[in-house]
Amino acid sequence: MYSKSLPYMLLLPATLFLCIFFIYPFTLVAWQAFTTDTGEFTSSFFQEMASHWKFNTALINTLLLALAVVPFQMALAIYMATLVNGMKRGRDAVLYIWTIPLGISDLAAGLIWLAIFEQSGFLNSFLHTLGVVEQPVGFLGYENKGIIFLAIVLAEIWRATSIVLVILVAGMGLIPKEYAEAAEVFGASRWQRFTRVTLPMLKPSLQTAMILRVILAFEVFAVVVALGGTNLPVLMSEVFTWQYELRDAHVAAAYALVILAISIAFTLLIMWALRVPKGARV
Amino acid sequence: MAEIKIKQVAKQYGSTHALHSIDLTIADQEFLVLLGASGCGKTTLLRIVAGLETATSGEVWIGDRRVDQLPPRDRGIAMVFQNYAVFPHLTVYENIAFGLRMAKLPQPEVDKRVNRTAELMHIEALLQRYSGQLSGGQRQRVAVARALATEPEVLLMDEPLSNLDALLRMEMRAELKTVLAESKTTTIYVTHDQVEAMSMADRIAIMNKGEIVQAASAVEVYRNPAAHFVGSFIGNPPMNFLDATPAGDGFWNVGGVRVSGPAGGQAKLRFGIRPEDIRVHPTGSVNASTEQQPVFSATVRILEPLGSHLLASCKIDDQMLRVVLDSDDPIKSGDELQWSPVSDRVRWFDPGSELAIASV
Amino acid sequence: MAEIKIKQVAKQYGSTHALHSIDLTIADQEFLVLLGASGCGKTTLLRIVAGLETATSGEVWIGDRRVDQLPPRDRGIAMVFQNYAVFPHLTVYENIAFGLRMAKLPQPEVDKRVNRTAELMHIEALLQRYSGQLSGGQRQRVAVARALATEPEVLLMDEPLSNLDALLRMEMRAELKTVLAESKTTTIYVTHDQVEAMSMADRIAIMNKGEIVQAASAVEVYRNPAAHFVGSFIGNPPMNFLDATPAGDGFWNVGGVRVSGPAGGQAKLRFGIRPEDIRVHPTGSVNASTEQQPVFSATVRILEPLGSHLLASCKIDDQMLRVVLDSDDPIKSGDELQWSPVSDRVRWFDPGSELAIASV
Amino acid sequence: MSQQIQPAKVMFDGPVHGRSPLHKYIFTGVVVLLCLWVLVPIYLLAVNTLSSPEDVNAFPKSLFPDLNTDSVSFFLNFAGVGQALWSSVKVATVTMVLSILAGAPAGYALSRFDFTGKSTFRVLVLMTRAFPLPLLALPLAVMYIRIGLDDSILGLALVHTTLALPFAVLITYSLFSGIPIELEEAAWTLGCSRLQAFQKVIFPLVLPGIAASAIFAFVISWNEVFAAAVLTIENRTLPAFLLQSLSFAPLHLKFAGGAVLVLPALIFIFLVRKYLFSMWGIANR
Amino acid sequence: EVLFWSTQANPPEEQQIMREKVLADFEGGADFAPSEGGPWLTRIQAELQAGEGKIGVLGSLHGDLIELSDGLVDLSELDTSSMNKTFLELGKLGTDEQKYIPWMQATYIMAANKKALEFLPEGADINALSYDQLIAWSKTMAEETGSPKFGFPAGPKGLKHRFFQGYMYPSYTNSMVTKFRSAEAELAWNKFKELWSYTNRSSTNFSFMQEQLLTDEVWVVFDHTARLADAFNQRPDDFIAFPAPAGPTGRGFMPVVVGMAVPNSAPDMEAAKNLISYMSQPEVQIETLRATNFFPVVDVELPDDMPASVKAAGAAVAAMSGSADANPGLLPVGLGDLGGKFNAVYVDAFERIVLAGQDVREVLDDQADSLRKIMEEAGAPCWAPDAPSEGACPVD
Ligand SMILES: Nc1ncnc2c1ncn2[C@@H]1O[C@H](COP(=O)(O)OP(=O)(O)OP(=O)(O)O)[C@@H](O)[C@H]1O
Ligand SMILES: Nc1ncnc2c1ncn2[C@@H]1O[C@H](COP(=O)(O)OP(=O)(O)OP(=O)(O)O)[C@@H](O)[C@H]1O
Ligand SMILES: [Mg+2]
Ligand SMILES: [Mg+2]
Repeated sequence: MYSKSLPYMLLLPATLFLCIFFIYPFTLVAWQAFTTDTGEFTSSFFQEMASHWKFNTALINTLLLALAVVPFQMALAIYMATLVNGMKRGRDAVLYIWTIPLGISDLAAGLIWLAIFEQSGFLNSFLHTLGVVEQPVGFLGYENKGIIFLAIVLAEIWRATSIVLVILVAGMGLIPKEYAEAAEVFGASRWQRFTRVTLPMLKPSLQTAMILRVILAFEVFAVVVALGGTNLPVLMSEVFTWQYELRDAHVAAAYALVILAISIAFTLLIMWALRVPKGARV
Repeated sequence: MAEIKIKQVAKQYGSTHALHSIDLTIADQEFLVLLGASGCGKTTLLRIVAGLETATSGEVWIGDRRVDQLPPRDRGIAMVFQNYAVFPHLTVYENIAFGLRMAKLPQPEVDKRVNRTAELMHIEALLQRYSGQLSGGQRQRVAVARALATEPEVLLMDEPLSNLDALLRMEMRAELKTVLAESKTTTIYVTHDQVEAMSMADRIAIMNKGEIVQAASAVEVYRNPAAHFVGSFIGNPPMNFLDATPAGDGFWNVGGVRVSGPAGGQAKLRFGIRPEDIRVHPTGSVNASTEQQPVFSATVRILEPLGSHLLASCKIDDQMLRVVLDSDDPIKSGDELQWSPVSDRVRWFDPGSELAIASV
Repeated sequence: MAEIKIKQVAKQYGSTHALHSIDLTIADQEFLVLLGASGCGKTTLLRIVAGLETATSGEVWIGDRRVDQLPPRDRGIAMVFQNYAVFPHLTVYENIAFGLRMAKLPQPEVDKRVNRTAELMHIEALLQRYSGQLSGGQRQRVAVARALATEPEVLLMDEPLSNLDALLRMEMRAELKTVLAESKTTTIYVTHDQVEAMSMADRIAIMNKGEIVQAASAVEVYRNPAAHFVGSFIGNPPMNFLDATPAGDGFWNVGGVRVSGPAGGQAKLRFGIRPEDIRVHPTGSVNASTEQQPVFSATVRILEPLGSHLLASCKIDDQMLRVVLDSDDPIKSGDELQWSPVSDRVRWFDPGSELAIASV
Repeated sequence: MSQQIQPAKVMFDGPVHGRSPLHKYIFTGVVVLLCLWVLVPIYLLAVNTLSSPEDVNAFPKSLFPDLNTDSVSFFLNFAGVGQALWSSVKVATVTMVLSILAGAPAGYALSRFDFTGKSTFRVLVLMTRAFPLPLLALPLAVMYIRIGLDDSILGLALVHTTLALPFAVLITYSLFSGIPIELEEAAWTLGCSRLQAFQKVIFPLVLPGIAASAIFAFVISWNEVFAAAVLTIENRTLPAFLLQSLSFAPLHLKFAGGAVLVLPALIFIFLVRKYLFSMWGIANR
Repeated sequence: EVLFWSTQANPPEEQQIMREKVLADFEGGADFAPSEGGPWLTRIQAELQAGEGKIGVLGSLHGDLIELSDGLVDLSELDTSSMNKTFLELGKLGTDEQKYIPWMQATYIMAANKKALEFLPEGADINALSYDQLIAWSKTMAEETGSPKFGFPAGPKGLKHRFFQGYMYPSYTNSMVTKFRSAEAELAWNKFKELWSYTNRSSTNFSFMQEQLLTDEVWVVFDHTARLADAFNQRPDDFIAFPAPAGPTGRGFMPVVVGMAVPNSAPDMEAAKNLISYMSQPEVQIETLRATNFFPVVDVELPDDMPASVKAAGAAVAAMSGSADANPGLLPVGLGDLGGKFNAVYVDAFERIVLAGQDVREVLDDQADSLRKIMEEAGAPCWAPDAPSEGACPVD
């Protein structure tokens, strides 16, 4: 029982924020992708972007990274959340530890993982001390794109799993235990309880976590640059390159729009895949 | 073979004793009804049998296996939860099919069973709905159907019909009874409805404050309550109790009338009579002093019409007495009522131990 | 003044018609019980009165105000939810105090009222618990206490006692009735328990499939059901119905017996008699052909002991007849039973409209 | 009954059957392993932070170097660090409050109502995160200078709020969806307005979600460099002050600077953690 | 207070000295606010667009200031008599106005760990090295020690493009633009590829070679003087600095100029100009040198107590510019905001030829097209070492 305008009133503050601090500057920037300095409409910036030799690489790298990181991260976070829920003692301490990376910026995370992987880094020190290697190995050399990729994936998983974890833990806390009990009584194994009850009931949180995570994944930048240098161009690093090194705001805007478009496409996909049927809401 | 043995099971929540040492054996295929006051531990007991709660001490056996350490799914049970626990994310169909899918039944079989139980519960029209789109009673029936569909060896039902109307409940009762007898299921059934208990139970177990006070057939429990509590708890209205003081020679003074009773040395007893075992004498038809049987008199205070009957609450010596009258009895509040107990229906209780005294 | 007027209220969920046009007026301070089959729309109606659901059409008035557009809190109501909705994050005390705090009552007053209602509901020992630590019945009582504590003008209760045992329920009933009469509250009370309905109601409204079929006093509803549905729904066991075919001259042929009935041109009628309005003649005591009153005979099929009574399900011409017998009646399954209706208790129904025919 | 009564944290002590000791060891092992996975890199950061410059550059590196706080104290004594720290705290706090104030109502609306434009709004909220902020900084800065919001705590907090808003909206949305509407309805019938029902019933129940949003907001603001560097001059936040010069700093200072930045965020998370994980066993009856 | 908005002196330690030592004596006070290129540019662009702002003085590289040319005030009135004339000319940015005043200068040199010296090829003079000798040296080190010991700043923040523009091309082609795709250029790239095969593989992550020197990851490096300073200051005895190598057309090298400018939107013009004058004083320039390792643009006598890095770099620079085959180049002029793309031509050529292993000829032809387009769009005439041109500098 509510007036039709109530939802809109509730959205108003957020919408105002978005309009002033996002939509307005966004429009100005997006406009640049389609118009020249003199105001003529053109698609040449998109052509310039698409025909640049790094564009495809950056696009593919970005997608590959997201593909390698996000699903694993979701699975890991879900697993960690269930571990936490099964704990009695030490739960708070473990959760706190697991949420620590939340407070670590991507710049700092890049720094930390660089310290591990670089040639005179901890990993080499460790291997050296163990006598596995004589000479430090240049893990991050440009020829080892695979290792660089792996290092970035590790760092991203380390850094950003807690984002997903926190959302899921909070979501799991709201699932009444009676449903798990009912499932158990009806013969569901631990795994079945998880897939048939916990996961479906967690859908809203899963959806949120996944969307946010995917979007952030398309914007990976600092960690990639820290570990990969220019070896693994991604869309976001190209935005920076075009904006601040090549000083071409038009093409940079075009790149940004590409990121936006992919993000929205994936968002819609996830929203659709994890939708909750209308009657099935609590 | 699914006999259930509950041995000295106790349960504490922190400092709350929900169950004191419970001993109870439910025979294979028996239909046991658990009756007891709100908060006496019925649900707790069911949950311990189901394996959803760990007993603080004691053992639970199902068939030949001690099941204390087994997870619920290995106990061969199904349960109807007091608060239904119908999965909100599944349709009614999928809710009912849940246990069957867990058992990996082939789809045609699932379909058959779901449709059969849904029909039994009169929810066949709702199969595509979600639980959020059901009324309370409909949701409850889904919970029952879900449990029935799995055809378990042991079925635990926690007030499964509490939200159904009388008509439907009567129907369900009959059908449940038939179905469970056919499938040879051992059942523990919690209810607050005594008619339900009486009409369905092979045996009724009466619980009070975490203990089982009596476990016997319906008639036995009704006629020969093992304790004051049982008498006062079973029967609607419940048994009347009047204080009795010794009058010598195995006679007792009850409400000013000399009544023959147990010959014992107790300083006090309690005289129990069920309202429907009271014969009211039409006004002026008896003379208390000349009658063979004891004749009591009581003052009518409140009259409650109950449709088919009239319930009169009366006073004898400041003690309360309820009498069931025919609904067209022309009695009025304030009238003096003369009555006698049906003689072999009088029961005596020890006010100290609250237990019944073996009939004389 | 809190008269409730419900005018032509209808409610659709998508294509499901939960309520067809409902018209009902509940007088100020009246205690109205809503009875009806599971899923017939009782909760929906309550929720519309409470303002939790918007009616698809129609008006709701409380006192002199049309409240359709008012939020729940401005309607002067309190409600007991069918599924309790006890706040899990608050103690029992704070749950009960919730409405009082909203009304900004001073702490001593809050304390007083919480303790009073908690005592009334026998949950005074549980005040510091959270709802997760309560049994089903205890939780339900918290929900009732929470609503009572606010002393609303209008109280809506959706099966508030369904999870309580008979004894407690009886007690609660009486106390609720007293308290609500004292506080002059207008009450709509949904229940499945007919005894409860009969004993508490000023008036009973019978719902069927989203419509109100009859709204009248308990006795009226019981004695003079306005429709076949009411007769079959009210009474435990419900009214017996036997087909009747015209036998001329205002007489009807019922189960092979000539019975005087309404003089009308209908091709068929239905003869209704309540089980307890059946007088059973001791075997051989009457001769059907010589008796003044119609004497029917029926074959006993099933006997169910109900504690104080014995319920016999019999057959007459393939039609079902239920008779209530004294519990020590020595009757057996297969016996032939001779009976007559108490004459002014026979009711007649039109099988087409299903409505009662004005008594002759 | 004078027992100490705990809120019912029912979710966690579910059935414990079927766990053999082996399972328990594996369980504990996995938990410990995952803790190490998180902690070891942090420890390495600490090692590098608390080593002398020589040790930071040495090879092979020792896992237990001699304690040397030169690098850290360099930062702690760095002129303006205190000021920047304070600015950061202010901005992050304002961001946190604003993003919850604006985000929670929106999340609530999304979870409770069906209305036209719902999906559009959700996508719109997400666009904020999906579009690279640095590009927006220029038009924003121009706007700020023109309307006088430039170089103010509030101005920066507003931008950070926009960044944190998607988190606040979506997280609260998903959690509100998990709360039975009946609890809220009960509150309404007991005299609550929607707002009061929200405060008294919904809010405590979704506290973990609110806390999560708060943490995200705080951390997002805390770690945001670009907008901070462009939009603040005198009120520079710590990252704007430090972080962006880190890439030019010598290695040992990089680590120390990183640690100096990480520490307050960790303390913040530590402080709010109990809200993050406070759970009520919500049953729908 | 004048806000000094700078991309230089960014590292925390340098910031601190700038604030506490260099600017401390300026009357009226100055707030030194360094930031990274992105925010730096965005902020000043915003102020220029808004027409008002807080920035009083801009301090940045020649290339950055070119872009803002339209928004800078004419500083001709300031006293620039003691300044390097070439730099002053650069400061006009191709206009008649003095758009910026030179602030400080630097260049790129080589540095080596003393451990590397034993592998120096027979007969090679460290102060007159040739590219071939550098290659041979790197090769020996790689083979003898088991891992490549030459390091090159090819990381994201590394200044690799300067090496190609100002060192490799002039040394091999005596040109920066015109002979971009010449046979000589092809040879140069092939030589570099050879050198790369003895270069540390992680070089694509290196941006500040002092770090890798200090960790001993590499022994011989090429980088900006300021980006080597830490190594010399921390372990002065372990490292030596020396000139860049020479090629067939001489020892190419390129200076870096940092300028100071005043934007149109400056809140207090006078104070801003005063700050620039203050910064141009010899004593302040020396203090600046201490802080940043960038050398003065005015004639000064350096005192003896300069940091080790200054001494080492100073000597190497002197040796480089004083060498017989010195072939100094100039920073690109007149490119406007195409400077970035100009750099990208060289960086892309590097990434494609060296990292991606594409055919040298093809890449050069391809990149030459881009280069030509840029030059034509900017209309920039040639600069040293290319011979002056009429109109846009041609790409053969
Ligand atoms: N959200 C919904 N969508 C579709 N149908 C609904 C929805 N909610 C209720 N109904 C249907 O409306 C009818 C009336 O429901 P209501 O809850 O009022 O029944 P009720 O009389 O309270 O029943 P009960 O005694 O079982 O609680 C039911 O048949 C139910 O299935
Ligand atoms: N988690 C708990 N913590 C403390 N006490 C509890 C907890 N759960 C149940 N109890 C108490 O244990 C007793 C038994 O509870 P139980 O649910 O078994 O009662 P019940 O017989 O099912 O009652 P009802 O008929 O009201 O459902 C009750 O008094 C209840 O208050
Ligand atoms: Mg219970
Ligand atoms: Mg209902």
